[in-house]
Amino acid sequence: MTENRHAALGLSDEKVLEMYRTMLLARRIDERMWLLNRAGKIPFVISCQGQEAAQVGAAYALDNEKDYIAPYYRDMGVVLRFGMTTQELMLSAFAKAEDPNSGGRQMPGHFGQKKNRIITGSSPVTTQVPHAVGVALASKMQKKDFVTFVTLGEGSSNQGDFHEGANFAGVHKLPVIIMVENNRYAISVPLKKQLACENVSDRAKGYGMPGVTVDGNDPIEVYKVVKEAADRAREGKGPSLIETVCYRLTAHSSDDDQRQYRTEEDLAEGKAHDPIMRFSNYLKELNILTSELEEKMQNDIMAEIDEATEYAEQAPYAAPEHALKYVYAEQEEV
Amino acid sequence: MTENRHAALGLSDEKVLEMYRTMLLARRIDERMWLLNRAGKIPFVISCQGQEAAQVGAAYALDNEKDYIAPYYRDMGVVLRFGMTTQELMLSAFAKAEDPNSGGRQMPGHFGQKKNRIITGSSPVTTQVPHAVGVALASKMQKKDFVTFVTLGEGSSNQGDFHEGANFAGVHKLPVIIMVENNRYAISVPLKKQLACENVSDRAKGYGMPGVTVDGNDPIEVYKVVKEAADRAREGKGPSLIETVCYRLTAHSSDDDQRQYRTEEDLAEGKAHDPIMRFSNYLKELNILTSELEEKMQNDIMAEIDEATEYAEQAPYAAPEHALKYVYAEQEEV
Amino acid sequence: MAVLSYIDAITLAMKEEMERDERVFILGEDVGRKGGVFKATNGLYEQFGEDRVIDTPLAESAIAGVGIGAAMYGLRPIAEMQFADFIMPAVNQIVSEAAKVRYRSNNDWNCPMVIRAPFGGGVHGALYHSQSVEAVFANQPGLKIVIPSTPYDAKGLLKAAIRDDDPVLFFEHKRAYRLIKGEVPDDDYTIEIGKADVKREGDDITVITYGLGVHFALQAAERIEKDGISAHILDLRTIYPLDQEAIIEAAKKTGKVLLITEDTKEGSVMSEVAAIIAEYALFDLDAPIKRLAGPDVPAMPYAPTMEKFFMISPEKVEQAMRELAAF
Amino acid sequence: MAVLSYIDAITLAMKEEMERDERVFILGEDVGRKGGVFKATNGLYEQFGEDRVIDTPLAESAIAGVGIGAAMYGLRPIAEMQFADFIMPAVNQIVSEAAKVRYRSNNDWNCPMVIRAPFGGGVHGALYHSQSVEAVFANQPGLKIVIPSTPYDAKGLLKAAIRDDDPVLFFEHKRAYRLIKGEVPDDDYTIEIGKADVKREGDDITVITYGLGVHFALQAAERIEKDGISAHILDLRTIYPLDQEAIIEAAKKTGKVLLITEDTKEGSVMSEVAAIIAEYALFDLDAPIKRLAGPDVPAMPYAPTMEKFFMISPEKVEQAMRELAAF
Ligand SMILES: Cc1ncc(C[n+]2csc(CCOP(=O)(O)OP(=O)(O)O)c2C)c(N)n1
Ligand SMILES: Cc1ncc(C[n+]2csc(CCOP(=O)(O)OP(=O)(O)O)c2C)c(N)n1
Ligand SMILES: [Mg+2]
Ligand SMILES: [Mg+2]
Repeated sequence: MTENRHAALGLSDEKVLEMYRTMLLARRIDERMWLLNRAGKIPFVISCQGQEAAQVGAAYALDNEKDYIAPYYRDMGVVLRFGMTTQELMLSAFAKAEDPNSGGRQMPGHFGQKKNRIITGSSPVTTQVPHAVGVALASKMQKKDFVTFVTLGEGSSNQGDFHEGANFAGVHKLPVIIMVENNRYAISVPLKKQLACENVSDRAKGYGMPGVTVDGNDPIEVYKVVKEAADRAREGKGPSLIETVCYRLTAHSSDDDQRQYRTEEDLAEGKAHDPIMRFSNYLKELNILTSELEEKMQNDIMAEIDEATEYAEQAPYAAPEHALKYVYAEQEEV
Repeated sequence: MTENRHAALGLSDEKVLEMYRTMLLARRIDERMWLLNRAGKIPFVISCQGQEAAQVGAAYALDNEKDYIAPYYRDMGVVLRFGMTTQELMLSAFAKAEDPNSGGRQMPGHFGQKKNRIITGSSPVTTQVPHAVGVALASKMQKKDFVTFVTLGEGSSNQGDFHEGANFAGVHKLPVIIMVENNRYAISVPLKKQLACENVSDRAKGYGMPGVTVDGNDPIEVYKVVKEAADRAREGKGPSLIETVCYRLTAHSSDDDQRQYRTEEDLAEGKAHDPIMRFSNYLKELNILTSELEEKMQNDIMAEIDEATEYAEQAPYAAPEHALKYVYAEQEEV
Repeated sequence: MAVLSYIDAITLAMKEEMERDERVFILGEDVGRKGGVFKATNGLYEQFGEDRVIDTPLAESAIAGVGIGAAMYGLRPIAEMQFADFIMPAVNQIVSEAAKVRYRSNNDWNCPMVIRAPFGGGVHGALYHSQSVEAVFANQPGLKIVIPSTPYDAKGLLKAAIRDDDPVLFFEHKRAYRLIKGEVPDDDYTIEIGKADVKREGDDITVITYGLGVHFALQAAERIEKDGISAHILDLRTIYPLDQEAIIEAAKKTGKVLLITEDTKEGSVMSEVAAIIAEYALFDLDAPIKRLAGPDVPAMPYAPTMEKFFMISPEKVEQAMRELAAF
Repeated sequence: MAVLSYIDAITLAMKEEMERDERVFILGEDVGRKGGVFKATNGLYEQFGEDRVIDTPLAESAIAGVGIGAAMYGLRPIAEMQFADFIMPAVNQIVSEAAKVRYRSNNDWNCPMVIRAPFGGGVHGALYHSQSVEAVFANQPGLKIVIPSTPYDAKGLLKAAIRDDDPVLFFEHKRAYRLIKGEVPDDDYTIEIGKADVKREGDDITVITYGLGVHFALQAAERIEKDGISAHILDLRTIYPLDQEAIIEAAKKTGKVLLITEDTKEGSVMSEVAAIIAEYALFDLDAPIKRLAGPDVPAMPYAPTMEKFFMISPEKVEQAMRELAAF
């Protein structure tokens, strides 16, 4: 019989169901975006597929009413938990004026929403690591008890900014959690051509912080380690490095064709580890989720996505001249 | 009785005497430069003092007829072993046209001499790490058996280029040795404000390479670990990270006053560990060095330095218009 | 003579140079098995193997820095930055190192390296996949910056860049990659770096530009010719250091000068072109020196409305040319 | 009103702003116990403690990036780059991040941060402790770049920069630090960023410059006045975005314009100033727009012969002013 692993962590059945719903919602929004892309309605998609467990597990271990997050482009699961809505995500996909992330200025996946403490992000990878460390520094300086959570890919952990940011956090014992979502590829470049160490978390020691590698397909495991890291951070014990190992279930983005560089077996292995399926099974085996409930959930989600898509598609673009706004603070623009 | 530790490493008594002489020469040149600076004759000095054992121990473990080195500004002991002469160092200190490093264009300590495979260096710290990795990549691509040796300070190991360079070397298993000369300070900033890890060498694991920390005041120990690293590299086993722990016996440079930020005890502790004294004692206790021999050595060295200083002081500066030369390859200048 | 696309001309140049000189190799992100995200290195991994077409870790400062090391040793690296926007982490290596190796060593060392990067907008690339970054570097003696406009130039200039004994930044307009086609000789030719090229002779107005702007100007020139306006078009090709002589000559030719760049206006390469003209051909001018450029905002937005507003186009170029002619 | 050195005015501005606003803090290399390698933060560690005057690890991209994070949160970081030459590893954070935070988030987030850095030559600093790096950044909308010439301006502009809601690069001429002294009011004043300042009224020639060049021009103006040449001197103060109006007005005033920068010439800030004049005041000019600048070589050499050859000086400025007046 399947063991209940979430209760011991203080996660109620409702909570894990909610987590599952968030994972499923992320997956379905993502899938819809691909359809819209293939139909020529949106120019670009970059996916969370395969990483929902890590994202949602982590996000639920944080306090979504006070913690700050600096997510990377795949983190739909994280931003959903932090309050970004399906409609807002669709507005971003369609690059419409109402998109709260950027008003349609940035590609989808470039999250940012101040009211939900989602720090604005860019495309150059890993720049968000020092930013998160800076927010954590502010937290410490202002004696607040919020934690800052930042994510990146394993390929991105080779950027200088990873090193410099992690080291700064280590030296100043800052309340920040650095989570590397290791999906074994950086576009076409496989893990072994990116890093020579066994685990990305091996790097933690060099920054004087704990490092841990967990199964990124299991939201409960990820919840556990992120919760521990958040507790440590809040207690003034400093930063943590967490690596979640998973699979990338789609091409890198809608501009990529992964069959150019991945074998059938590799792709099949990813599918076999699909975190949604796995979590669904876990919940069903524990009788927390039933097929009926799941179907209802699916239906609700599809209705929500349909509505959001419809809304976003109809919504207006920013006016052309809006491109001139917000270079500097308003008062200076006259 | 003092144990002979060098014989087992294949170091003859002559060799260790030569090593001692190189250490002493570096120290005396450095001291002379401070005098010249204080006398207003040269504008700037940056010292090797306290790091001679690490530098000379390492340099003797390399093949000075084929290996490449990318030294940092304190590495007088390294470049002396690789063929730069006292006179050349003095020409550099006086910024004279004949300076082989830069023709008087760069400050002293910015080494470079192609005929001796000393890769030209700059002031921004740590940029030399990727360079050395690139030379090592060339070595591998061209199936040569030379090793590339690069050094930096412990503070500089926090730069992104350290991380990116080391990672590249690890992934491609390149024949490069990265040696961090940890003198516990980066100008005024002490070790614990630079790094949160116990040893800089803790970082090696994150690059899939061996990391070792040795007493940087002991040239024999340093010789041993660098020799092992060089052997590994030549055998195709990839890079190594070596940390030599020592003391900085002078201010950061002639522009610095270290009494602003270092205690008397700290300074005294450094003096007590002076690697020159220590190696001298070791050699004397083994009857390899005698006081007479040492005195003669000193006298020879002082004569050599006097002569070099005299020569360099008299030597001409580059003509003003020489500033226009060598921006691009000659043929393009017309 | 075959008709090739701009990107194929680039691939061909690399292929020929790699066949010709075994010191030439490629390093960058996804340049190997995938053949580059734009396919610029397509087929080279298969032909030359993974030792000469190296998929590097995701770290631009190392791509540049390792390339510099290999170049100082004597190899001829071609480093690809996946997008010009992502060259920024490598600025220190490029500006402090590559540009200064020869000078600082008093000619003892040099750095024969090419850094290729796709730049430019109009491809729904949003802020970070659309930028023109040349102005960041076009003030650094020791560097050369090349931006070809045609497949012919692309091949000849890239080959020259690979053979150059100094570092060359080679920026390729990503919208030109498949849009622009042209005849490219099969033989081994190079085009001298540092020389601008008259792409069209004319008498009434002078247009100085580079990259995609050349094509926009050529199209607009055709149209305004019908109204009897004759445009002289100079393609800078090397945008640093500039070909002063050619610029002065072109400006003097008509006395009315329009400078076009897709980059934001203030501090662009066109500022220097204007300054050269104002310093050396002032009394030959019959009109103020006009600049058509992107607006001074951080970068091109994603939404099509705003992207179009930002981006230069044949229509905007035509209008500017007509206005100048009417001056 | 006290007479202060340029560097003391800078220290005072930081001290006052830190007293006024507890969100203001300093981070950088050696800024704490040592008080900075030039002593610009002297006494602040003692007054405000190590939490507000932070000695960071030796890593400029983190200094900038951590500052950006803190600024986005709502603090007011002042980051010190030990030398302007060492800002290069932070270019990605400054250009891709700080400059674009407001724009990319459609005004949701902003980045109120100051990055201070000593720049400039004539101090035996050799290639990497002498550079003028402003041209690298003076093409990036979203950034402001300030370079004061006097202690008065330094204090007022730095205070304005700290209170600014957007990122400001604040470059301080290191040779001015102790050389230049002037009256500085004790009260709390700011100087508007974006405004150039006429430092001397005159009728015959217009000199536009900034930083140390202002003082060289003022000295030269005194000397040539004896020969009846009257120089009008405009101090740009903010070199990006430029004060177009003031530039045009100053150029029109005399019709003869000399632009002076210590930076290398091609692609310098002065290119844009020339372009503005050539675009908006062309017909008011009586002489070609002249630029006096460093030679186009990578950076200033160490040997005194070559350093002097590179560096602008009151004598070189005087000569250029006389030549222009005689035109
Ligand atoms: C500085 C920089 N260089 C290159 C790119 C182009 N790029 C975008 S995503 C990516 C791969 C990222 O891989 P990884 O960090 O493993 O994250 P994943 O996409 O696998 O989640 C690359 C090379 C970029 N965005 N930024
Ligand atoms: C990129 C960069 N930033 C700052 C400096 C200024 N600087 C020169 S040496 C130094 C400290 C270096 O400390 P460490 O790496 O420990 O070497 P050490 O001098 O102690 O041998 C600093 C900050 C520099 N040269 N380069
Ligand atoms: Mg990945
Ligand atoms: Mg040190």
